Amino acid sequence: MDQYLGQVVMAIGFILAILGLYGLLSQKNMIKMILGFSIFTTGVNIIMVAIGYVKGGTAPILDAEGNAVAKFVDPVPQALVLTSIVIGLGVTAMMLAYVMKLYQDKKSLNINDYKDLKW
Amino acid sequence: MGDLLEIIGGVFLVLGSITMLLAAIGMYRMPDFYNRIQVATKASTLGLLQVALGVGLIMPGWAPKLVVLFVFILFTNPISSHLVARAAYFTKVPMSKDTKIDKLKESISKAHLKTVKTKA
Amino acid sequence: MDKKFMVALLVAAMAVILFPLFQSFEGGTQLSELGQYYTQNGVSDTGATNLVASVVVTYRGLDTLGEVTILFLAASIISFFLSVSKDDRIENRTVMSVTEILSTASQTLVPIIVLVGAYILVNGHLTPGGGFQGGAIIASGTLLMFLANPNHKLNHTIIHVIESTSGIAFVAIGVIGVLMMDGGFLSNKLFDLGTPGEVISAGAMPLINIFLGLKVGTELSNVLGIFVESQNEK
Amino acid sequence: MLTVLAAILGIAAVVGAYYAIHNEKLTAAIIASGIVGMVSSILFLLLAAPDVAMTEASIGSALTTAIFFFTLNKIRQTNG
Repeated sequence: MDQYLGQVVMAIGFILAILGLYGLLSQKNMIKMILGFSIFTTGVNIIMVAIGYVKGGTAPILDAEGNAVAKFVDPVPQALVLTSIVIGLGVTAMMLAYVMKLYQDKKSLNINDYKDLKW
Repeated sequence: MGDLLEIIGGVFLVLGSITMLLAAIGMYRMPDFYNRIQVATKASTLGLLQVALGVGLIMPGWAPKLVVLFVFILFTNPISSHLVARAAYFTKVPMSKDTKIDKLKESISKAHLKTVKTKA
Repeated sequence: MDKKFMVALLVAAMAVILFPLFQSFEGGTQLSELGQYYTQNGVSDTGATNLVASVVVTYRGLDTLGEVTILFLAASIISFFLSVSKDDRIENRTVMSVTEILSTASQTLVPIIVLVGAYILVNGHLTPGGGFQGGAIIASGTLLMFLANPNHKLNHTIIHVIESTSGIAFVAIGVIGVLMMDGGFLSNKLFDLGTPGEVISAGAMPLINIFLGLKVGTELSNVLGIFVESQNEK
Repeated sequence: MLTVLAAILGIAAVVGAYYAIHNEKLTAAIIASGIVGMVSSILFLLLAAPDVAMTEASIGSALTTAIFFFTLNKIRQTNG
């Protein structure tokens, strides 16, 4: 029945990642760029979890006696994505702090107004 | 005995699904934002509680966790929709033309803005 | 070159890079070799029934240490950038008054949310959960507190003490594993492994999870607190 | 059955992401990105990853959105 669950979710992850990258590159407003970055992160996380998926697998948690009850999905990508989400929040918050300071300086959110390092 | 519990639980699951379906139909039929959020909150709170009750009857081992879920749903669902509706009111989301009484306007003068001291 | 063309080119290049991954993906009928080892030997090696937690805390504990360090660096940079000196603070700020429903509800709900976070954190080696999840839930409790009272001040001394203590304790457990046992850094065999499925089992894993959760929770709460306090700047 | 559910959730996520990138109003865009976080947490649950779903639900939909709104409020204040 659920033959293609992994493929479908992986395709969703690809579309989200590519949309996020497009937003990050094409927008002028800095907050919109950071929104694109966070969507890109979400898409990449979905792709990574989908790679570890096994058809008909259950969550890698044993029952109370410590016996494996069924087929498991791969625990390694899940463990990596777990930390990646928390770090994504830290990086997003750091970028927003930079945006707040930049706005206090020049009163503009447009990325094209910041040409101090362009030469 | 176990079969009877399972049947009753199934009935509650179906009832919960019907309530949620009614909420979805209400979202479509209601004229403005405030009516919609009222329909969605009331029906979805009741529907979620019925679904949780049905699951608890089918799987008695999960009952303690479902009680915690009960409490969380009962607390958070009305509060969050209250806040969403209030935010919509203060950002001037338009009401339907049939609205006659606006009690919030009467009870709120300028008291909803307050000044706080930020220095310690 | 036109900028829009360059953007389209880059996005298309990304799609071309990613597409073979999608094409060769078969939905996985069996695990990779590493995943197979972890699922077969996870319980006998670490004594934890939640295999994800055993990978995060024990097998890949060094990576977790690095990731906690990155989070700490990000939080330090944020507090360096957004800290408000006493002279720059505005005296009075006009905010929307909080309704009684929200303030009462937050007084009831914040302890429950923190309790749920603590439960998830302590049971990390048995059920889904662990340090990162518990910490994130505790931080969302802090967020509710800030929404109910925008002028709430976190006690920075206590937060810094908890954060540094748990960070040092995390590293200390790892070093003790190197010195005392022959298990290597962040060894799990510091204590008896116990029987899998009980709360006090899996060696040092519950202890590491608690320190990890305290560190992540206080760090995220601290970031939120700095963002709230920066609203008071001129 | 789960595949159909995943496809519906995926459409919601993609529409939310498009809305977040292309909407002129920043507040609406931020809330749309919060919806993407919430939907992706359900997708993680479908892929048998409850640990990841828990983290994503509290971070992706609550904390990230809140931090964006704090920034927006500060920018509006600075504007006068």
